[in-house]
Amino acid sequence: MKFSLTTTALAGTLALVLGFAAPALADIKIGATLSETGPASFLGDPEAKTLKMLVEEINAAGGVNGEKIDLIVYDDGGDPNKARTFATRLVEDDEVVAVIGGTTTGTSMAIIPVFEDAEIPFISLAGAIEIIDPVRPFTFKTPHTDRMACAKIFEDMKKAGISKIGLISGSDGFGASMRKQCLEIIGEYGIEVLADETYGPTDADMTPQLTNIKGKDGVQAVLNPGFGQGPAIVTRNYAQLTVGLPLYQSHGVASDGFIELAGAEAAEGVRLPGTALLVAGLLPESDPQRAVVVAYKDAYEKATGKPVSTFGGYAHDALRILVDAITRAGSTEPSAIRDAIEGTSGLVGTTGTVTMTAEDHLGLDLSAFRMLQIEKGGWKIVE
Amino acid sequence: MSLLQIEGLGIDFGGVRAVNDVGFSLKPGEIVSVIGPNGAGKTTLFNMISGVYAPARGRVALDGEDVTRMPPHQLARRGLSRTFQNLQIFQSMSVLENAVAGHHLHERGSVFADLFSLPAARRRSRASEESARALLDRVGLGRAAEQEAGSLSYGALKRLEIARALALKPRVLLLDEPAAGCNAVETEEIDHLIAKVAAEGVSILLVEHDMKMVMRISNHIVVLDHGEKIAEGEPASIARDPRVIEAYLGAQAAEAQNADG
Amino acid sequence: MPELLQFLLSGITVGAVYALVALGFTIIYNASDVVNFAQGEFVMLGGMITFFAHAAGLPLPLAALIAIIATAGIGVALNKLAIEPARGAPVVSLIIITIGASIFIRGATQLVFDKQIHRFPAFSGDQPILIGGATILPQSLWVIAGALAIFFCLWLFFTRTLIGRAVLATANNRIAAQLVGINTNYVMTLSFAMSAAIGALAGVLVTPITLTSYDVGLALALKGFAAAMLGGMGNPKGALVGGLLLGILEAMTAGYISSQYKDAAAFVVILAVLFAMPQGLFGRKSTDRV
Amino acid sequence: MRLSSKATTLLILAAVIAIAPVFFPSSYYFRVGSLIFVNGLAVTGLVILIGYAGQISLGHAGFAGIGAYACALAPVHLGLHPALAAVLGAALSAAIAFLVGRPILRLKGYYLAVASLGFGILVSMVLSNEAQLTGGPDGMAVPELGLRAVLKAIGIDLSNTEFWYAFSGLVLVIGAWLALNLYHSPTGRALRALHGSEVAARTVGVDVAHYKLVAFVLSAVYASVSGSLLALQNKFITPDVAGFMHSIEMVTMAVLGGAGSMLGAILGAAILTTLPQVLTVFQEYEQLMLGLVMMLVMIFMREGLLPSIARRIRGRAE
Repeated sequence: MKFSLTTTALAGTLALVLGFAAPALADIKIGATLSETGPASFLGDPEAKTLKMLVEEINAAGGVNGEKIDLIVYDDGGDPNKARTFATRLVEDDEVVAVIGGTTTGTSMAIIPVFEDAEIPFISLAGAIEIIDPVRPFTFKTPHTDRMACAKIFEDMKKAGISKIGLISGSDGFGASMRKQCLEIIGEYGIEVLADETYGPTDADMTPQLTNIKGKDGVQAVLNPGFGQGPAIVTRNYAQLTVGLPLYQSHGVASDGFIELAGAEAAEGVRLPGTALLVAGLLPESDPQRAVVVAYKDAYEKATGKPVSTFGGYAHDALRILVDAITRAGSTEPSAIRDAIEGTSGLVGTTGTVTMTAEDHLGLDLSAFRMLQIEKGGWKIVE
Repeated sequence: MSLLQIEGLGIDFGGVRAVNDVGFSLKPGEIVSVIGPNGAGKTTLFNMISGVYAPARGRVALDGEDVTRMPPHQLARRGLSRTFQNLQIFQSMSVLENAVAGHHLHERGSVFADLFSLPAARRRSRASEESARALLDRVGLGRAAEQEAGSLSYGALKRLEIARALALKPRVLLLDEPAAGCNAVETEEIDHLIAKVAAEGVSILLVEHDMKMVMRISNHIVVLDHGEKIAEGEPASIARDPRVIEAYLGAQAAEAQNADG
Repeated sequence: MPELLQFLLSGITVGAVYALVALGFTIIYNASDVVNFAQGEFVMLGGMITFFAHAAGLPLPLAALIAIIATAGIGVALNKLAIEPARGAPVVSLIIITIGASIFIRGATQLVFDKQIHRFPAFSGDQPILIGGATILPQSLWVIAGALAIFFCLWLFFTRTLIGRAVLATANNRIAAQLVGINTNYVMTLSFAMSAAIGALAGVLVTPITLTSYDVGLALALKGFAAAMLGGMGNPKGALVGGLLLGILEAMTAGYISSQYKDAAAFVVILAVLFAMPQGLFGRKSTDRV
Repeated sequence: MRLSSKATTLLILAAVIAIAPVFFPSSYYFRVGSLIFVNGLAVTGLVILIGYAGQISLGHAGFAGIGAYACALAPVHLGLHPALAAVLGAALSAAIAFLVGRPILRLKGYYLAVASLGFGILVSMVLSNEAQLTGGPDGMAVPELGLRAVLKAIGIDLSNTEFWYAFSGLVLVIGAWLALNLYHSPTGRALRALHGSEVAARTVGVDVAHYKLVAFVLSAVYASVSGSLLALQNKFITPDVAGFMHSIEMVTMAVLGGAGSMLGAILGAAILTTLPQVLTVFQEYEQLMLGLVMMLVMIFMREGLLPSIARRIRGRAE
């Protein structure tokens, strides 16, 4: 009795395992594993929405080379282990020809080996430089590296004659990763970190850390690498303590939502490196990016009713690069797509103009970042 | 020479003296009963002697060694075992396993051997299982060995607890109302069992409400009321003691009043 | 010296947030011996519903009232649908049920509302109040006052009202409580409604400071749980003191030792307290009955 | 007896592991299978702690983290072979469990829950904060175990996912065998006795503090080995492995399937591991459904899935 029962139960599980729905056959299968939920949902959610919206758009317009795109999106919840399973599933079960995703550095690093082994092109949406340095044949990424954001900020500081700063970073993946990369290059700009504080991703009050920074003699500016609610609270506490020094935020909060959360008053004067997307309306007509970012911003805000964010822009660029590569390759062979991605040249995206080479699987330079300042609840380009 | 010596034992709960200044002694093979109305502190006394509660005052000596406030498992190693008024059966185990578990001190060994089921571990298990079956036979539960313990009747569980306590091969055995919930036949069986165990040289301390049984098998009786010892002596003298009668009648009168109200 | 004062004010602000969550735990725990890990979701719901009602054009006080009533309703539903049917289940099952409820509520919130972070305006503006060289936001005073007020009400409830004593009696001995004529089901429903309402009120008070989104509940629940255990589960005084202590501890660690390990310091102290006082600072001592 | 006999359990487990691949349409299923086994191993450890000894821990992911990071760090810094690193991790977990367990296990119920939870959070905090060593929240790479190459040299050529399916399946069977041995041994009886009635266990001579510690240390070693397997299989590890959610996941697997039954607990691991894969069909509703499943099972099948179903079927048969 007992034997047959347990067998039934286990057979049931097995049936469950086997019962995974196999999606209908389609022309071009593109996969994505994104952190739609979990601590990085702030990033992953707009990414997923963007991909779905754009694929619908492309298919409605007749697809790529006359073939429709079949997009398969999985939500890894920000868990690298889950991401790895979904990556395996995309490659082995769904048999996709290319994958976009890895919202966070952790998930991206965890799934790279899967695609390198399977020789499937993979475009990551995460910040860390480790993803493309050293260059791996099948791995690309669209966002600027955090290191570039750091460089942009330090350049701006240097211009303003700032040489001693306080650092307050989130202890989540984004904040910790950017902090690390900033500290790696800060010496090149002759800037010194006098105070190095952190806060947890769910903390409610950062005044102790900011009080310590404020109390350090010689600090000329404060940099806050982080994303989510942390930087908004830091900005509000910063105003509360009347620190009075320039405050630099990161590209992690480059969205209108940040101004809303921090409050226009507290956010006044905050500087951060952002993409053209954020200041779409302010770009001169001559700007090559204007058409692209305005089109994406309008479409996204119309489709979702939410303000556009930099992160959705990363997904936008990844899909554009991929579609461009497939069009040029005239084939859906993964290796042909890979070669074509590496040949991407002069492609205008939300983050900048992308030109990839065998040595550069990112294809962006610092000019793609724009230094922005918050003034009267809006953005201003300060360059 | 007494095996178990209790002197001036007492404990307070929330400022109330639950048991105070109780003392008596037990010789090898002797059966001593503790009686008294409900709430007299009998079970509390048991809990202090067996190390479940730490007494606030007084001293417990086992075979001349001071064992006051010693944890129960160390008392067990010194040969003191007990049963419980509110059953403390290992519910998820079979009847046999409950009895085997009583052999813990004899069968325990290295965890490593147990994990890998080494011959030494299997030998230990087998030995305690054989002994457990014999004990179950002795308390009349031999046939129920494979049943789930939870499925037994109250009286049977009482006997199972006795078997488990005997597995320790104790020198002192504390029995807390062993015959509660048993019918006349079962009570008599337990009666015999206790006498036989005592005859083997085990000292028995008994709490029991069945006065007939107490009078029949006790060598010595200690009477508690409101946490204090009010009398002690041979069964015949206790039965005639006016303080004892008053304690019981007083309690019964109070109970009767409660029932009316 | 102004640093110390600033750390203290920060600690009290955060501590009051923890205390508000911890106070929510006490009622349900007192009535049913259940630690409700979905308590943090009540706080989240309080903030989220208020935000969306406010965004839809309702005045803030009305939006907050709606949020509190709606959350109390959800609390009652949680009791009727999940806790009552599971009466008598072991601690570990109850932990899983309430964590399941927490995941469920989170999933539903993200569907009904969104995954964005939100904030609504502070009740009395954002102009910091200066105290001896340190500053505190008016909203922090609201939070502190809220924690004290709820503590005081709970204290009155448990010591001065018949129904409050009925809750305690139910916790001590359910059957005995039934025998003396207490409707224990009603007591349970009431305590879930109250806990949820307190949680939602906490959410309304803290959102201008901490911000809110669908997934803030778990972190709040963990901290509130830790605070309640530090003070001694079930005791409103324990919840208040535990919460404030935890907040101040974190702020002092962040200020004087290392902001990286401020959460660690909090948990180390909790562990140390529990080792020395297994029932928390103000918990009742229990004796095994055998 | 709640557990079916040792041999039957092991036989069923081994048979399912061996036969299931016949039905696998792609090697992705091997990946899911190997994850089930890795989780199953941690859950087997929790069966010892929760099912046998009746203790609770909301911090066991901490030990998984120690095991995982041992495999990442020891080869780089100590030059150890990854397999030895896993052993080192297990030893370290055992040592830490021994030190932490003694004071923690004096606590009961929710107090034990919060103390163990605190411990787990401390471990994940260290892993996440000591970025120079551990790479911080972004995680770090883990070296190749190398066993696959050895197998290939002797003529057994397995793909990566196939190898990990077989290897973690084997480790799970061994783990289950040990735990089942323990169940029927004097130590196992002492653990189950203190679960049934702590005071009665003490009066038959069980040193309750000692045996709780034994269960805690053993389950820590299981969790540690499970973490090592995960790290070696993924060749990459982040502090998530030690996080609170992972602890909860492990306990839920054990209790959902039935912590009193080895097969039940492993079934719980199988269900909770595959559930997110199945629920991708429901996209947005995934969390909702997960929460619902957790609640429904615990409300209506209090002993866990397998024991409850078994009881119901037995009830009908009689």
